[in-house]
Amino acid sequence: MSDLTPMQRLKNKLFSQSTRQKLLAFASLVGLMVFFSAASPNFLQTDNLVGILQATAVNGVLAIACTFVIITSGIDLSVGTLMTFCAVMAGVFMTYWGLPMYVGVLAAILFGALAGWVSGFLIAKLKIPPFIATLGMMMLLKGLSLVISGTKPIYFNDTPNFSYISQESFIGYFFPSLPIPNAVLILFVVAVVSSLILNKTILGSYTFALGSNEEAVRLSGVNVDRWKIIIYSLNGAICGVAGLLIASRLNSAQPALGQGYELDAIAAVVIGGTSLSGGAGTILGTIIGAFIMSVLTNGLRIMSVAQEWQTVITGIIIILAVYADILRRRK
Amino acid sequence: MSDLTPMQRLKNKLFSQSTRQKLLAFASLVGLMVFFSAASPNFLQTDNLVGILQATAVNGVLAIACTFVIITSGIDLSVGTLMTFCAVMAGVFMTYWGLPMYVGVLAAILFGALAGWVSGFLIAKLKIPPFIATLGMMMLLKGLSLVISGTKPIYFNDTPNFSYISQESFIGYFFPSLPIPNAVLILFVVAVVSSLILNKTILGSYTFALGSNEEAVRLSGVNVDRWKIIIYSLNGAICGVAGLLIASRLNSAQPALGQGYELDAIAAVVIGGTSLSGGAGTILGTIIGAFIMSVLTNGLRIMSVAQEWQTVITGIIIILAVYADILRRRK
Amino acid sequence: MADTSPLISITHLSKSFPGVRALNNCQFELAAGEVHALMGENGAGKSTLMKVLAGVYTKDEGEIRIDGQVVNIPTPRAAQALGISIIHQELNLMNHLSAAQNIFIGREPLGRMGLFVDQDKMAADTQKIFDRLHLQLDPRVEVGELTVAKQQMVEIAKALSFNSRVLIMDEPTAALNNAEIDDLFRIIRQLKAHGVGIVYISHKMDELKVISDRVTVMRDGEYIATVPTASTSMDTIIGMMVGRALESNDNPARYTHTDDSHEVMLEVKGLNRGRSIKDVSFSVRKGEILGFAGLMGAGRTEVARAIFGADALDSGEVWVKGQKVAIKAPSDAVKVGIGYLSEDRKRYGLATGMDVQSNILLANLKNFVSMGFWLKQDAIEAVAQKYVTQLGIKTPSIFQLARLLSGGNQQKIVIAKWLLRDCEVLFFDEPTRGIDVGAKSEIYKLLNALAEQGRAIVMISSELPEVLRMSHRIVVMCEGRVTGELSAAEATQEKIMQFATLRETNTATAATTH
Amino acid sequence: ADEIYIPLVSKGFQHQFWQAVKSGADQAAKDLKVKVTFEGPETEAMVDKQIDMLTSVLAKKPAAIGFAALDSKAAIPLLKKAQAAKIPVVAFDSGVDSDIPVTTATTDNKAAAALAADKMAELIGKAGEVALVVHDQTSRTGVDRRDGFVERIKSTYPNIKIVSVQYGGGDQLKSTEITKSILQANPNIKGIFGANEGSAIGVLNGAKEMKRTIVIIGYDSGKQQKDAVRSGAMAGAITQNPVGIGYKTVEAAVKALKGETLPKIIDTGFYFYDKSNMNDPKIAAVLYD
Ligand SMILES: Nc1ncnc2c1ncn2[C@@H]1O[C@H](COP(=O)(O)OP(=O)(O)OP(=O)(O)O)[C@@H](O)[C@H]1O
Ligand SMILES: Nc1ncnc2c1ncn2[C@@H]1O[C@H](COP(=O)(O)OP(=O)(O)OP(=O)(O)O)[C@@H](O)[C@H]1O
Ligand SMILES: O[C@@H]1[C@@H](O)[C@H](O)OC[C@H]1O
Ligand SMILES: [Mg+2]
Ligand SMILES: [Mg+2]
Repeated sequence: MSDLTPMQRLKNKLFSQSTRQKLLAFASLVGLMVFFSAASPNFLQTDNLVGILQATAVNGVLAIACTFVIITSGIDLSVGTLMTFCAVMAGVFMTYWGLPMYVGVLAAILFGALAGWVSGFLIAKLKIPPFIATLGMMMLLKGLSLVISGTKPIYFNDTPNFSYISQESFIGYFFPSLPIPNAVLILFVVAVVSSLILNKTILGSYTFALGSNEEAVRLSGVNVDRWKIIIYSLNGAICGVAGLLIASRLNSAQPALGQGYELDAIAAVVIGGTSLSGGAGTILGTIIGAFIMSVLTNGLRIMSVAQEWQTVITGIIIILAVYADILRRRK
Repeated sequence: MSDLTPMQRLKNKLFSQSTRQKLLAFASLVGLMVFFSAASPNFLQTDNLVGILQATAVNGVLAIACTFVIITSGIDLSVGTLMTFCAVMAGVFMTYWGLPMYVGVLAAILFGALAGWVSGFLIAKLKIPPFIATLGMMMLLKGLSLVISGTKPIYFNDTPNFSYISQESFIGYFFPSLPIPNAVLILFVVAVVSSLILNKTILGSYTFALGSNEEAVRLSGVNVDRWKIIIYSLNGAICGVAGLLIASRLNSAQPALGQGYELDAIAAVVIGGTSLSGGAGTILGTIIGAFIMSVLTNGLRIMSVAQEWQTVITGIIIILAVYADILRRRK
Repeated sequence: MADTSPLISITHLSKSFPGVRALNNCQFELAAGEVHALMGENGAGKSTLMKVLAGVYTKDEGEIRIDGQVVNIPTPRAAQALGISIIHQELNLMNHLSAAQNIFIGREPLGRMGLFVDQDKMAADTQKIFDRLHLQLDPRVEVGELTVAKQQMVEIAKALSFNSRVLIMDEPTAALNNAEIDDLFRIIRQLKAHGVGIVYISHKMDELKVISDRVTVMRDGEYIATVPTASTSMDTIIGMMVGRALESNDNPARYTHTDDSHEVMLEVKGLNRGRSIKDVSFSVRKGEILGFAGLMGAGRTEVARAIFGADALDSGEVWVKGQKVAIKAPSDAVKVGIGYLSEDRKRYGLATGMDVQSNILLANLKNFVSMGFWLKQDAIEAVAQKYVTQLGIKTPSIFQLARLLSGGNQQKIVIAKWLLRDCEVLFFDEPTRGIDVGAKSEIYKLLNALAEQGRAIVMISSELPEVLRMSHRIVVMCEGRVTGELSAAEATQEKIMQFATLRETNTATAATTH
Repeated sequence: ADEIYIPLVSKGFQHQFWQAVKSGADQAAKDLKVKVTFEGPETEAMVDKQIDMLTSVLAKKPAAIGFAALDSKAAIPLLKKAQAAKIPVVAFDSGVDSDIPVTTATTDNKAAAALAADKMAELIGKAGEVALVVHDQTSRTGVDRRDGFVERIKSTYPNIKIVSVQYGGGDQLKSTEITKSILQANPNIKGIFGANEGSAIGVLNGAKEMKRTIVIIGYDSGKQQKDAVRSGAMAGAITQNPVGIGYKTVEAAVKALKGETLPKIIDTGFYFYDKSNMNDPKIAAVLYD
C-alpha cells in the first residue's frame, strides 16, 4: 500500500480533497463567467477581460500574502494599509529623494518585509494575538503613511518608467492580440514563486505545520518564533509588491487608501478554500478566489446593477461560495 | 479542600486570573486618565467626562454584543452595519409607517435578533466560519440599509420623544449635578443584564463551554447549533439597542454609516481581556476596554494631536494594552 | 570515571505549577542499555518529571546530569541535542501533514540547491523506520486521517528516528493492540542491545515484567523507591504506588447476568457507514455489560459514535426499549437515554479551559436551572463536589481548570459527567485508558454497580483481560463487521483474537488498510 | 436598443450630495431620452476602485462618459483610451489634469469655502477663535474646502485664529464627538465650519450637546441642515448645485455627441444661504432634502 504507482499517485492527487476543492472553486468561477456572458454581450470581450485581469492583480497579490499567514492559522488585517505604506515608501525614495527606480522597488519590498517583521515579532515574541497585532499595525501604518506623505499623494512623474510595472504589456509586445498588462504577469510570477515556497520548501512545511498544531511543532524542537516572524515578513514583502502594483497603476502613492482591502483579500483566500483555522490552503485556490471576486464585481457593474444591490449580492455570493466549498468537502 | 469558607471564596475570586485582568485593564484606564488630566486642563471636567461617557455608549453596547460571540470563539464583523440596519428599520416603522415609538424600538431589537439569527444559522447549521458568515452579512446588511432607506437618511422628526432615548438625562433630572445622558444609563443596563446572562444563566455557561471545546459540548448531548443560534441572535438584539442609541443621538438613521465600527468594538472586547480564541471573557472587561478606547480618542483630540498621529498612537496603544494584559497573565 | 556514571541522574528535582507542587525533591537514575519503568498513580508526577528532562518544562530546583556532567535543558531542541527524545503521553502531531513530515519536522533533508525539501528521501527514510516497526503505512498519508493507534505508531517512529541515547516513552501502548505492542517491545529490546537507555511509563502492570529491568515508583510528586523488577512482586509495587495495600480485584464480585428475559434496552440492526461500519447488528439488555473487542481500527469507536449521532449513518436502525428512534445528533441520543464516553478525552470529552464543576455539569445543566435559564449555583457546586469525592478526583477544588489535572483525573471528570446524566444505555470507549491501577479498579466497581442498577453498558476496550473480566457478553469486530459473539463463559483471549482477525478476504487486506 | 448610454462615474454614491447629483442626471436622462447609470466607490480614498469602475464602464461601449475624478492624474491613461475610442468625457464636480474632457461641470470649492470664511468672519466680528470639522484629509473636496477657508482667514482676517482642524470622515457621529472635543479644548471658540453635510450636522449636534452657542457655518444641504438654518441653530451654509451638476453633465455629454462646442468650464455655481434667503426660489431650487 505504500508503493503507489505514479499513475495511482496522480489519481490520488487529482481526487484529493484539496484538488476537488480547487476544481469546485474553478467551476464557480466558470459558472459566474458563463452567467455574465449570457447576461451582457459586453462581458466576454478582450478589453473587459483584460480589465478584470488588471483589477485582480492588487487583490490577488494581497490575497497571496494573506494565504501564508492564514495557513498558519493567523490573520493579517494590515495588508491593505501595509500595501499603501510600501507605495508611500517607494514614493519617498523615488520622488522625494530622486533615487532610481530599482531602489524604490527594493525599498517598497524591504519596508514591507520590515513591517511584516514587526507584526511577526509582536505575534511570535510578545504573544499578541494576530488579530490584534495586525489591527494595531493597520492603524499604525495608516497613520504613518499619512504622516510621511504629508497627507498628499506622491506622484511618480519623475520616474516615467514606473508606470510600466503595472500598466504596459510585455506580453502584448510579442503577442499584440494578448494585451495582458504587466500587473497580471507579476501576479502570476508572485503566485508561482509563492506556490513553490509553500509546497517545496521548509518555510512552506512550517507554514502548514504551525497552522496544524503549533505546540507539536514547538515540542519537536523547531524555533517556532523565528519561523513565524519569517512568515509574517514574507507576507509583508509580498504586500510590498502589491504596493508597487497599485502605485504604478495610479502613477501615485495614495496615502489614504488601503483600509478595507484586507477584507477583500481575506475573502479571496477563504473562497479559494484556505481554512481560517489553518493547516490547509493553496495559492491556486487563492488566485481563483480573487478572480471570483473581481469577475463578480465587474459582471454586476457591466449588468448595471444598482450599487447598493451589488453590495447585497456580493455579500450573498461570498457566503454561498464558501458554503459550496463546505458542502463539497462534506461528501 | 472542597469546603471553602465564603472568605476564601471571595479571596479566590479577587485573585483569580480574570479579576487581576480586569484590575489591570482598569489600571490602564486610570493611567490614561491621569496622563490626559496632566496634559490638558480641559480634560478632567464634568462636561468632558460626561462627553466621554456619551461617546462610549454606542461602541460599548456593540462591544458587549461582540463579547458573547467572541467568548464562543466566534467573531462578528457585521455589528456595525447591523446596528445601522436596525436604526433604518426603526425609521421604517416610526417614520415611514407612522407607528408609535415603542413599536419602532421593538422593531429595531427584533430585526437585530433576526439578522443575528441568520448569522447564527449560517454558522451553526451551514458550518460557515464566523469570519466569513458575518463578513457576508456585513455587506448584505449594508446594502439592505441603503436599499430600504433609498440611500437617504430617515429622520425621526415625527417622533420627538425618540431623541430622549439617547440624549436626555434621566439621572440629571433627579441629580442636576450629574447630567449623565440616558445613552450611558442604557449602556449600563445592557452591561448588567448581559453580565447576569453570561455568569448566571445556562446561556452564559454554554457560551463559555462552546468557546472552550465545542465538540465536547456537542458530544455531551447539548444541542450546540441551537445555542449558537441563540447567542448570535442575542448579539444581534444588542446591536439593535446600539442602533436605537445612534439613531436617537443623530435623530436619524444614517444608512451609509456603520462599517468600521466592528473593529472598534472588537478592539474594546480584546483590550478588556476577552480572548479571541474563546472560552474566557467578562462584560466588565469589555466596558473598561470601550472606555479606554474613548478616553484615548477624546484625550488625543483635546490635546489637538494631528489626526494622522492620533491613528498611529491608537494603533500602538491597542497593541500595548493587549500586551500588558498578556504580561500580567504570564505571571 | 565516565564508565561509572549513569547515563542520566536526576537529584533533588522540584517543580511547581500555580497551586500544585507537581514534583518535590525527586530523584531518578537511568543506565545505558536499561529499560527503567516509572510507575505511579494518576497525578504522581511522572509526565512532569519526564517533561523536565525533555526540555518542555524548566525545573525550579535540582540537578540533572548526563554521563556525570551537569546539564541545562531549557528547550526541546536542547534535549534533542543531548540525545534525549520523548514520546509524549498525549499525541502531538500535525494532523494536516504527512507522516514523513511529522517525523522529520525540524530536520528536513534538503535536496537540490539546499532550497527545496527532499520529499522522496524523507519518505524513504520514513519507510525504513516503518519497516523496522512492521508498520504498514504510507509515509505520505496525512496523519489526521489515521486512527489514534496509527498516530501513536507515528509518534513512536518519530522518537526512534532521532537515534537518541535516551528514549522516554510516556504510556506508548495506551492506544495499541497486542501485535503492535509486541512490535514495540521487539524494538525496545533492539535499542537496549545498542545501549540506549529507555524510560518506560505505563499503567499496564503486566507490561512491567515483560519489558523492564528496574522500576521507580513515585507518589504525590515524591520519589518512593527504585527496585529491580525481577525480584519484586507486583503487589509490592502497587503497594508503594498507592501507599497502602490494595484489595485484590482479580476476582471482582461479578454480577452474573443470565436472565435473557431482561428487557432489551438497545438494539441496532444493519448499521452501515462508508467503509468503516458494515452491516453491524447487536443488542444489549438491561443490567448487562457488553464488551466490544477488536484490533485497532476495527470500527468499534465508529459504531458507538454513529449510534450516538456524532457521525451520520448511511443506513441502519436503532431501537431503544422496543421503540425505533431517529438519532441525528448527540442531543437526540441523550434524549432517548444513550450516553457516550469518548476514547479521546482531551479532544472530545472535556472543555479543558473550563473548571471541574462546569465539565461535570456539561451534559446536564438543564436540570440545574430555574425558570428555564437561571443557574442553581449552589446545587451545581454541591453535586460537582459530590462526584469529586465519590470518584476520588484529585483536584484542589471544583473550580480548578480541567486542563491542569492529570490525565487519569480528567478521565474521571468525564465519567462523572455521564454518571450525573443518568443514561440508561452507556457506551464506555476505552474507559481505563491511561488510568492507574487504583483508579482502574474503582472504575470497574463503578461499571458493575451501574449494571446492577439496571443500566445497559457497552464497554469498548482494547485490553483483553479487561474485556474478559468485565463483560457478560462479548462482541468482536474486525474491519467494520461483527465477526463473532461470545458469552462470558466461553470467552478466552484466543477465541477473541481469532474473531478479531477474521478478515473478509485475506487477499484484500493489504490493499484496504488505510 | 440603440439608446444613447451615458454612464457617470462619481466619487461616491452613499452621500446625499451624490444622490442629488444622481437625481439631476436622472432628470436629464428623462428629458433628453438617454440612459444613464451612476456609480462611485465607497470612500473617496479608493482611487483604484474608481479606476476599475471606469474600466468596466468603458467596456459597456458608452456613447459618452461623465467622470468625477478622485485623483486628478490617475485616470489619465483610461481617459486617453476613451478619447481614442471617440467617447467624449465630461468631467464633473472636480476636474482632471488633462484637456481630454470636453468640459467640466463643477463648483469652485476653494472659492466657496472662502465665502464661508467671509461669512464666518462677519458673524463673529472679525476676531476670535474658529475651528474646522472637515470630512476628509486627502480627498480633493476636503482639501480644497479646508484650504479655501484657512487661506482666506489667514490672508484677510489677522485677528481670527484657527485653533483646530479635524477630520470626521463625513460620519455624523464621529463629527459630533470631534466637535465636542474641540469645544472642550477651546472654551473661547466662536465658530466652527463644517465642510460637508455630515461634518456640519456633527458640529450642530456637538454644540447642542455641549449647550454652547457658537456660529456654525455648514456646507451642502439636506433636511437636517435646512431645518437648522431655518431655526437659526446654524448661521448658514454653502450650497452647491448638485442637481444642476448632474443635469448639466448629462446635457453637456449629449451636446458633445451632437458635435456642439462647449465652454471649457460650466460653473454650476454656489450660494451662501441663511434664514433670510433660503426661500428665495433661486436658492430653494438648489437645496435638496
Ligand atoms: N501545566 C500544568 N499546570 C498545572 N498543573 C499541572 C500541569 N501539568 C501537570 N500538573 C499537575 O501536576 C501533577 C502531576 O501531573 P503529571 O501529568 O506529571 O502526572 P502523571 O503522573 O503523569 O499522571 P497520569 O498517569 O495521569 O498521566 C498533577 O497534579 C497535575 O494536575
Ligand atoms: N479520524 C479518522 N479519519 C479517517 N478515518 C478514520 C478516522 N478514525 C478512524 N478511521 C477509520 O475508521 C475505521 C474504524 O476506526 P475506529 O477508531 O472506530 O476503530 P476502533 O475499533 O475503535 O479502534 P481504535 O479506537 O482502537 O483505533 C478504521 O478503518 C479507521 O481507519
Ligand atoms: O458631501 C460631500 C460633497 O459635498 C462633496 O462635494 O463631495 C464629497 C462629499 O463627501
Ligand atoms: Mg502522565
Ligand atoms: Mg476506538
